[in-house]
Amino acid sequence: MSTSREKIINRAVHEIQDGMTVNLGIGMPTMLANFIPASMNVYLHSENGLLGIGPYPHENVVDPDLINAGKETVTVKEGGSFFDNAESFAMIRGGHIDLAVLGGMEVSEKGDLANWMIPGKMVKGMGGAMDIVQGARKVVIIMNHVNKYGESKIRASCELPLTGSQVVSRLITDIAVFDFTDKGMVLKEILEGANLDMIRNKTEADFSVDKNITQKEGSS
Amino acid sequence: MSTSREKIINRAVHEIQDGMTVNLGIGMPTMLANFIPASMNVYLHSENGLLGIGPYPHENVVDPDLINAGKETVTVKEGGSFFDNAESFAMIRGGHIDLAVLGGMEVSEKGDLANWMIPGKMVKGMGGAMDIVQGARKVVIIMNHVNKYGESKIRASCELPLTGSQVVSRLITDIAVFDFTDKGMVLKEILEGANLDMIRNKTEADFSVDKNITQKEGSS
Amino acid sequence: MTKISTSFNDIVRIIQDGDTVIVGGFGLSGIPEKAIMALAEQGTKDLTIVSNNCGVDDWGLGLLLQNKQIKKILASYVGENKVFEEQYLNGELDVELVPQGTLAERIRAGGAGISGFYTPTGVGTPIAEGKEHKKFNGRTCILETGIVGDIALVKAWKGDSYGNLLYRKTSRNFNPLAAAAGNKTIAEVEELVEIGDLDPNFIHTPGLYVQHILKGENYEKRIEKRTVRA
Amino acid sequence: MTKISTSFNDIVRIIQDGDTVIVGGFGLSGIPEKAIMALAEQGTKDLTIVSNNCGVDDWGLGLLLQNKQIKKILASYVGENKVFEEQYLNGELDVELVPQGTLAERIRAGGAGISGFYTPTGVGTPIAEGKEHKKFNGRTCILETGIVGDIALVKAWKGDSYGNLLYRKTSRNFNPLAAAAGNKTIAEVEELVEIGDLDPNFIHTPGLYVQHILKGENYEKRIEKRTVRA
Repeated sequence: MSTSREKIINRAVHEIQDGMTVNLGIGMPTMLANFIPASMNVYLHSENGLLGIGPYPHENVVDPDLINAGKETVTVKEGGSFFDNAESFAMIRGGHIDLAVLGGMEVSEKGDLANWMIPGKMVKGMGGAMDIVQGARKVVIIMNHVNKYGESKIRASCELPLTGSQVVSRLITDIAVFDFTDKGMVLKEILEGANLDMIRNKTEADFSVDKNITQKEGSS
Repeated sequence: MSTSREKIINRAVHEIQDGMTVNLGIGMPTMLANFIPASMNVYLHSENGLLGIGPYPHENVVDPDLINAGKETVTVKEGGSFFDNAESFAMIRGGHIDLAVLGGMEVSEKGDLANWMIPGKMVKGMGGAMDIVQGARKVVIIMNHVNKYGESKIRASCELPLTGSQVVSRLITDIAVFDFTDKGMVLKEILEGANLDMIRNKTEADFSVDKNITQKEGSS
Repeated sequence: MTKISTSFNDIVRIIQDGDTVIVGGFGLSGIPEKAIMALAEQGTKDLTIVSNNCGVDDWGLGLLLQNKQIKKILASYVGENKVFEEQYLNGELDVELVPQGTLAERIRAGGAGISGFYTPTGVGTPIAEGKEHKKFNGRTCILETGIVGDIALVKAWKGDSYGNLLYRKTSRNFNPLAAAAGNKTIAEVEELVEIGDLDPNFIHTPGLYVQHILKGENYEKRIEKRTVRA
Repeated sequence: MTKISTSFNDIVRIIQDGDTVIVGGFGLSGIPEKAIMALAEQGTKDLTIVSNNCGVDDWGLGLLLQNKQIKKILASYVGENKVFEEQYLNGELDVELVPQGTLAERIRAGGAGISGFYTPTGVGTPIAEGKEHKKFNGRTCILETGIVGDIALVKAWKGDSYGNLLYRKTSRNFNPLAAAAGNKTIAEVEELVEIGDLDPNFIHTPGLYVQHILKGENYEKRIEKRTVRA
């Protein structure tokens, strides 16, 4: 039995295909990098101005001039490049990033995303999230299905201020995978340990069930 | 007695000051480069992507990858740089070029410039001229005072399609220098061999005469 | 997942009748001469070409003009070409003249996902006719739009299998802008190097902009105006 | 006509109360630490700061916050700073949050003489409120404007007396954009080299953007999150 986080990461890493250019958000999405098969040639984009993020550096080569968007010290892989922030967001806004994986606070059934502020709490800023959700060719949100009070984070409409409207392509939670299509939100997969009733109970949003739905072994 | 062209060039070169970044248009303006005193550190900008144009190359180092905006083979001076066309026009439009010297077909008393097309004739295109007249900090036009039929090229208003409206800072002809100010067009200098009556006769545009007007030795 | 191709004739098959093709180069400097020749051989028609110039009669984009493959061209200066003049006066060729800086910025905007921008360039001239005007801090500007190509053809100096590119001197010109603005970008290079050979701190075009890369042989690199020191 | 200065305390005198100052850096990487310290010492007030972040409590732009020198800040992320939080909640500090890509593009536009541009970023969010909306090819965008600074403060790796600059790795970030968008740009560098030492084909910031250049000694280069391989 794996944790929610492990389930999400295990599922989300399959979104990454050989040859892709991928932007991973801060936090859980960043961890995906550790699970990309070594056989794949994937370039990770960091919006502060780096294409081709490598692993964390060995202690003796830590470089304050080489960080990722989360301000962590990193390395650069062969074939990588450095550039300024306008160029970096030209890549994003111009549709040159194949896939972005970001965390979420709320996702609505229309594919709206809220992940940057909670009214009444100190606002830290949106960083590059609003640009990324508009610009990446495919936006995948990964988050727990419910909050710490057991309430659905997948809403009929978001209560929190939006990061982007109708921008989510796919949502991966610890129990389900949904796609956002012209016909609304569609349940595509039931993850290990979950079943359709559980998902219905935990989802405020209205969704349809794909007729070719897949169910992971171990689903109840 | 010098030719019209020599008079214009001799006067125009004084517009160039030490430390300036300067864009010289194709044709007569390009020739100014040969008259900039060697003691001055001037960077010449070429809109195809070069800051720091050097002299024409020696025969044995002619390089097809190193040309100016007139498509002539050139060299690069120490401290120069190459960049793409968007960056080149960011320099121009963003006000980073201190001075541009361009040729003209007509200039109006409001400081309008026409120098890119004659209706009924094959249009070759404006190249970078429309950007340069809007972007350079100071736009100096150099041209003969009259056309080959003896008609004034300095008009009440331009008949030819404009390159830019109210963009000329200073006009240097073979007989006079005018500035374009809030109070209209002002005669600033009378060049060698000319006098005020001659200038009035050859100028269709309405202008005032600066009270500190200078007159070159040899003016009649 | 190498992006390296070996045949110009094969790769230009992705270009289809009616496509918009953004082509790097300034005059004849830095033009993708091999891809243009392959495209001329292929004979693809009704192209919209976006390029600062249109070559000369027998070289560069002039080859596509001779073949009557071009329906429309967006350029800033087209003065070196008699075939062009003929087709234009005949009404065979549609021409949109764009100020050079506006052309560069429109291509840059297309690649950067900027739909439109306001520039003072062209205000009060025929270029501004029919365009939206707006004042910013008292200065009138006109609205210009980004350009995206179905295809971009670029020429670089060195490149690697990921598509990272370096350009040489003023042959850079419109090439990096074109590379970013093509839905499919074909880059031809004088030298293919190994991944890791290029310094990541000094890459002109990062590889993600390039879909196909090929090495060209024996670049002709014609010079329009050979000027030398006395 | 060298642009080289030798004293940070002297050069920051060109910065006046109420100025808009664009500051390079991302987090603490690539910040102009010497100029910021001199500006803190000088005590210039009522500054509008344009910078992606606002430093930490005791370093970078945090030093100006502690001195209450900042009236307003435009930034995309300000989450690492308690002094900031206090002043913001007290109403002493005016904050305009700008999406990072829009901030970069606004500074780039300011330097490039582009008065405004349309971007899809922020549509449908609080950022879009009160802004002009316009559709391009069916996609709604909002109008954002260019930013020009009275002053820009940038940090580079190498530079020469004309002001040509090279940046190192991801410390480039907002620095080249800031350099171009300052009416007066002050560049501090780790290494001053002779004119002609930098390869003209690989200059990050051409010298015409820079008005003053200084060599800083003993860069501290603090790291916010030191992460290493196991």
